[in-house]
Amino acid sequence: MLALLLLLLSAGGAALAFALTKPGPRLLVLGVVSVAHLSIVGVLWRGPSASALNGWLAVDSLGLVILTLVSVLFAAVVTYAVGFLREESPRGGRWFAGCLLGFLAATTLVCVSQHLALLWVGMETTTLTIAPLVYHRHDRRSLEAVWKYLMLSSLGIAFALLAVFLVATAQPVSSGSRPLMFHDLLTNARQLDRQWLRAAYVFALTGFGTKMGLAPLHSWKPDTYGEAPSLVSALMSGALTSCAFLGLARFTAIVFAAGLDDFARPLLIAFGLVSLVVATAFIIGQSDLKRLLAYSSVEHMGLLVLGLGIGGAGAFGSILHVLNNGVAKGMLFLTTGNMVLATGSSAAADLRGLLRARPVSAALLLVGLFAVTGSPPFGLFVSEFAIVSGAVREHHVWVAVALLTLLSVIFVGIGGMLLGVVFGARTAGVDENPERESAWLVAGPLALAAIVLVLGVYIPGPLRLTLADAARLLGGSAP
Amino acid sequence: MTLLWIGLGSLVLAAAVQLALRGGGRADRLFAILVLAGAALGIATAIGVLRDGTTLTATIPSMLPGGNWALGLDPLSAAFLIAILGVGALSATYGIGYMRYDEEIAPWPSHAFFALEVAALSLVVCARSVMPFMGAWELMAIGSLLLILTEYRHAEARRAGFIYIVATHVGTLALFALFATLARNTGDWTFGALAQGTREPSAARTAVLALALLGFGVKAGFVPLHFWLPPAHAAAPSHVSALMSGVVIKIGIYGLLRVVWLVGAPPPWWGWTVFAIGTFSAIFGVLWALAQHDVKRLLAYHSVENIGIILMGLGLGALASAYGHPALAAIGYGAAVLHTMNHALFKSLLFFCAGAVYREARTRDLELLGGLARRMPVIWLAFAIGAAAIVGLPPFNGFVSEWLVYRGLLQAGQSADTLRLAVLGTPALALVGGLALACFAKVAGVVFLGTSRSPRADQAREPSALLRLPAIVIASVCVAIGVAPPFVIGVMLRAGGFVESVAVDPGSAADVSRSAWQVAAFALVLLVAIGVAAFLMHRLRVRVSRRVSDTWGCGYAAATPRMQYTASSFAAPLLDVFGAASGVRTHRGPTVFHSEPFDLALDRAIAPAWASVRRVAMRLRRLQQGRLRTYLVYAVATLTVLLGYLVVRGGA
Amino acid sequence: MPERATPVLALILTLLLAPLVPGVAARTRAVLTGRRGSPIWQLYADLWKLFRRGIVYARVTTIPFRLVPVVALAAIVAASLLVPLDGRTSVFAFPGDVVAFVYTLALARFVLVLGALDTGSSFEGMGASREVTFAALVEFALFLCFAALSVVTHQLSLSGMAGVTLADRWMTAAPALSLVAAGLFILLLAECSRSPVDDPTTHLELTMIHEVMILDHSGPDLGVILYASAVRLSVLAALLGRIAWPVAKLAPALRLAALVAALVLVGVLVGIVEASMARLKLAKVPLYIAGGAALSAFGLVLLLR
Amino acid sequence: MRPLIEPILLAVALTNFAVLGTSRMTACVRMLAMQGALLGVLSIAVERPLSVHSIALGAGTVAVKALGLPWFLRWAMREAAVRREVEPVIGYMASLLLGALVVGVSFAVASRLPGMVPGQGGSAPGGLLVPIALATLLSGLLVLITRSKAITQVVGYLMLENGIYLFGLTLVGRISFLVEIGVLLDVFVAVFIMGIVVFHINREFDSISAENLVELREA
Repeated sequence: MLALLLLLLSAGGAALAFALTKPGPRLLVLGVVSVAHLSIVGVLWRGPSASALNGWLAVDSLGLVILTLVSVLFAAVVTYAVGFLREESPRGGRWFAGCLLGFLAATTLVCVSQHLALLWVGMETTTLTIAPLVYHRHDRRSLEAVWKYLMLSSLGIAFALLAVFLVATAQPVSSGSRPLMFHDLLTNARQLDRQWLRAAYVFALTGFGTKMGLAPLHSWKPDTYGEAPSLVSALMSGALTSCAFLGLARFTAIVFAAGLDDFARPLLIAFGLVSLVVATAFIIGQSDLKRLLAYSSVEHMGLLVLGLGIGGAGAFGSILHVLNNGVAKGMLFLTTGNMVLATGSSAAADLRGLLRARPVSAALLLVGLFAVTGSPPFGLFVSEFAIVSGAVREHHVWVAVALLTLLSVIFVGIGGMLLGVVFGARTAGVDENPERESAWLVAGPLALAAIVLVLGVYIPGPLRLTLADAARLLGGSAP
Repeated sequence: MTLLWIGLGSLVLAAAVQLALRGGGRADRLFAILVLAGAALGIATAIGVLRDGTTLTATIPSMLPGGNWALGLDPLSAAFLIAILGVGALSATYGIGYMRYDEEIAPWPSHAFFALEVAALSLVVCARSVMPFMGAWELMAIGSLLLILTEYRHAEARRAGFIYIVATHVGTLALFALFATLARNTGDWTFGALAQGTREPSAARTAVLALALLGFGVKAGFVPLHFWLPPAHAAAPSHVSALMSGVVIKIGIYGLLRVVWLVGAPPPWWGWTVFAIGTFSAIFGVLWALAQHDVKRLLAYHSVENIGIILMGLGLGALASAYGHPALAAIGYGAAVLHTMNHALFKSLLFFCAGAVYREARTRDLELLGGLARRMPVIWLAFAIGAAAIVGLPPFNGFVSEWLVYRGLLQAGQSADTLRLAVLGTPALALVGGLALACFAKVAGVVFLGTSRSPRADQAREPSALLRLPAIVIASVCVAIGVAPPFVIGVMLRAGGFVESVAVDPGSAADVSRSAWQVAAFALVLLVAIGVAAFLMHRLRVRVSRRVSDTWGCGYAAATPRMQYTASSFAAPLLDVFGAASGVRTHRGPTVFHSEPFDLALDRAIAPAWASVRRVAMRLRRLQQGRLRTYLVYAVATLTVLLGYLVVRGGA
Repeated sequence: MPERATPVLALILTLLLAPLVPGVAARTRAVLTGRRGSPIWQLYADLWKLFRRGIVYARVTTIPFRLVPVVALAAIVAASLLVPLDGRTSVFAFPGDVVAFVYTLALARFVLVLGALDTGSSFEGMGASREVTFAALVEFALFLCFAALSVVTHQLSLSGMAGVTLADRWMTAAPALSLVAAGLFILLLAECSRSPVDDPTTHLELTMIHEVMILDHSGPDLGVILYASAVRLSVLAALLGRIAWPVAKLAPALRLAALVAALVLVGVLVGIVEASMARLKLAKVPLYIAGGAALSAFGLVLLLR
Repeated sequence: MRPLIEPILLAVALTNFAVLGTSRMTACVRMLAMQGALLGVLSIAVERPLSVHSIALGAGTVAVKALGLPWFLRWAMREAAVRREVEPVIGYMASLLLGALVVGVSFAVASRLPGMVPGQGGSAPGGLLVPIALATLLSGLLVLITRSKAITQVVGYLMLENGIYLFGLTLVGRISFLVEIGVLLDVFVAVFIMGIVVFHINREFDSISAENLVELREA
């Protein structure tokens, strides 16, 4: 029931936001909805809730993890949006709030839908709701970005739809299992037609891979993240990609359950490594901070599928990593947003030496550097380490070696830029005397930073259990 | 254990004080008190552990992968803890005075980071399971980065910090692999549990030992992984250099010892590798030090040298236990730990003095200094003691540990098996000693003796007590250990024996400690002899006339300070002997002789390698030309490839 | 004669006869080059003269300069305590005292070099630079010898290495030991800066090593320094003698006689070398030391194989 | 209405060729509309007995694919004053040949596919549905990557969607009506937004050739 409630809440909020004409109330709606969303999700953690629409909507462990991530990120983004809309002229505040809430609805739908086609609908809707936000600046560059994003992800999502149909085809009519229901598919996976299922998986991988931004399907990422307002980039890199991963994870779970591991795992590992390599190549000598973060997102998507492909502790690691990466990325993009607001540019050259002008944001950026590169004691260390140890346990030693090598090179790239931005020689244009950074603009990132730090040293019991259960769905286990 | 926690707590509190009060005299006083008190508590605990040979443990429940967190304090970590807290606290106090010279930057953040860094270091040696170890490890790394970046306005510092953090992160990733390998078949990541699967030979064990060399080697900074060390030590404030050179790099040594403790007697190949690395680092470290003109870079290279000596001891220990000589193994490990301790002492002392010179004369360039002995006698005395100690001259602490290493090597030479080849280390060690003597004769002579080579040197005065006292304290400890080694040697052998899990038979231990007493006796004899000689000399001198005049110029009248022997020319003959390996580019002109050093690893290997990596990456960037149709083609191509895979694997 | 006393007697003897060795060397050289030369007691006379001369201190000099004679003498004497001058035992011995021996001599050198740099004179700086350069190489080679001795005798202390056991080892490992002894002699020349490494009798400062370092010392200071280096020469000479010709098994009196003989013989050898070969170009000296090192290294390898 | 199926499918295939072959944008869009109509009829035809559900679906399809979107695209073209030529990157002849190749491939692949579960629309009439679906899909891809104008790329995307939709017809009755409507709606909105973007692109760069959109790139 709660799942349906979440859906209605966010969708209704979106409608309301579109209806409202004054910016003030719109912000209020944003705030109220996000708080309500967060609290309902909190309730979900208290125990399993009844499914809605005869089982089409339900919250399982996998969905709950992502849902929580989405909800938290959204809350952070909303607080940020208040400050953002103040700084920027509140152009299209209506579209802005409406699409934000629409996006929340779409992602929620993805997380709670147990019906693959419904999940697909949610997935497509995320694209459609985020596109206007990407175009928020209404200039040539953002136009180009949104165009590329639309075409590429529509293509991908089309493939995903085909994948859904193929799964339905693979499902025998005679069997009592309801069509395209995740858990029915899981339980009767052995009865599925393996040939059709393989085909389905190939298309699912391409489709959701495009949405996740796995190389070489990632081309839209740097442009979109680079041009979209930072808080939109935060949502995309934190929530959207995670939902895409959820979709892929559901298909993967079915395929594993059907005993097609030996078919699927190599694909996942290959995708992961390719993404890591490409990300590495583009991170080195990157000159734009937001594009850098986009490629880092490619890297982490690669890590996710890698962990999935490795299985065992790796699967556990990659589910935990979704959480960590989402939070860290959101935090980094919001922080970057502050930098961009300060200088009006996201080119590293223009951002150098902001420690004086924007101390809090600069410090956050430094934290982000170590968080996003998987350094202890941040959450990403735990998950990445789980993935690495999974690789060693499952006898993918060379994968581990390659992974660590690439990670070290990536660190050089990211570290080089971020240290330059934080400590580098001051650039003209930035006012030297530190002005008080608006609380709205730093509260969100600060909270996210705190979360990613806590996740590095302490995992609450329920979370641990949920993660373990989710890992079990994906044929993995807690290390 | 509680005492230790309280101690660390007061370190954190000290940091909090600085952050809360944003510096100022009151904050500094409180800071110093808290740090010193905390260190005292910790050291007291550690000494207790070393004396009784007991092991304290504690456990923190955790839901993270790897289960509960284990912490503990055993003789090995106790030995390091003493060095960490002792040097750390003194450096912190020194730092207060040191930072006051620079009005540009607010010192309080760096003071806070310093206290936290010391706490993190202590945690590293107390961690007994993967998660807390890695956490403390990286906190330490990040802390030292922030400390190196204290003067981040100088490009030099930024570059140094970047090189450092990259190097250390690569090391951290190696540790990822190391622990992942150790934890490959257990969910319990406490060191005790990890050890189980890895004590008997296996591919995993080999991997672990190799990874330890990489992961901890970067931190220890032996050749060729030393490249981050000189820039970092040069760019950081002197008290930070003291901490890093005295303690932080030693954590690498600690890691190696801890791994040996984990996996048991290592195979011969590992022992020989460590031994060889140690020998090379010792020789080249001191050789490259000889080529430097920047006091702090020079000292940094000497850290490489001493890490080499420590590794020779460590390697000897590993070899001895590999070939089954537990007693000798204990000596080797003990020597390593003891020299670690000694180096922590005299190296931080030397950095204190170098820092005082730098602050007073506002330059680190040897060629601009000179004649400071008359201007800052206390610092000069401290430096002289430090120099004699690092060169290994009796009766100072450096001699004691080097003597122990030599003794072990000679003893190895008498064994019947391959181990006896280790005796070849003695001449190498002697060469190192000779080169070190040359190098410190150069520094002491050029900086403190003769006449000043630039006006900068003339403005130098004796620094404030905050800078002098820590130096005096450490100097006196150096002398104390040198004169009365038995006490320290005893406990160090206990630490060493702890690493070598096989029980050391009391006979040999007693033998060693007896000879330790004899070393003490000899030191005493030497001191007495000096006393007597001084007395005789005095008697001779008072009986004759004495007058003061100019230095004899060999018939050449107008001698000027510029005619003094420069550091470059002093080192030239030795560097010539070693030719290309000496890592120095020399310019010989009719009137000028100048040499500029470069780092063989950083400037000749790593930088070019990185450049080529970049080139490859740049080539790959052409994939992203901005044309949507190309991207669509990528997508379709990917799909096609996957479909191909489907066709191939589909049948199966 | 009581056994316990011989080491002390030997030490006293060495300290008394030390100035003789350079004299013997100089005299031998003179004779071989067809001159009458100065009497072998010359150094005693010089010292006596110097002790009553006045002292001139350079204006720039500080404590190190004053300390040179004190520490040099003390260190060298202390080092000589570790050497089995009487051919069997030393006054003071402990495992690894060989390290103490070398490093105590190094202490003397350190102070000497600092004293030289204290004067700020480019000549003395030059001398110091050369001194440390060659000393570093010599120490390396010296330890090749000591390692060899320790391996062959299974002893950790000098008195053990050059003591009783060595005599028997000469039966078994003569070739290696003779190589080591030869190497040691070459190193002795370098260590004590005699020809062909350095020529104490030359008058061109630019070519000097040891002598140029003590240019500014005068009066008693200079005397003590000269005496100290004479002691160092004779101690090494005695050590060389004991290694080349172990007399540990003989009666105490004979051993003392052997000590005197060793001092004189080495003095003569030094003289012969100085007479027969010219001082090497400074650039060649490392090669020369390397030669000595090679000999002892070869010996060591023979023993280790 | 079974006999209708095969001719309709063939007609769909022909529309694919038409889109590939024609040089005039308006013609392209007209062909697309026709294809949409055919799909609508087909979605009614494949299922028997005739049901409200299928009729509604068919009607929706026709409304969206045959009327709504084409009209909208024409509007966009008119507003954007698009030059009438398609401006393919490869010649029309080549496109046609590729199209033929595509059809061949589709039939080859389809013949390999494991037979549909009996009692389903797809395979009954000589299994023409699956190959044509594939052919349409691939032709859509072809248009996507060989046409340079933004609007033609939209056309390509729509063909792709049609292909998938055709495939979906094999599952009529198994995927619930709600979902199908949702899918339809999504596609509609997607194309709607694309149209708007195309319109904006034209306003910004007075030409909708996507070749101008290469400002965002690496080095």
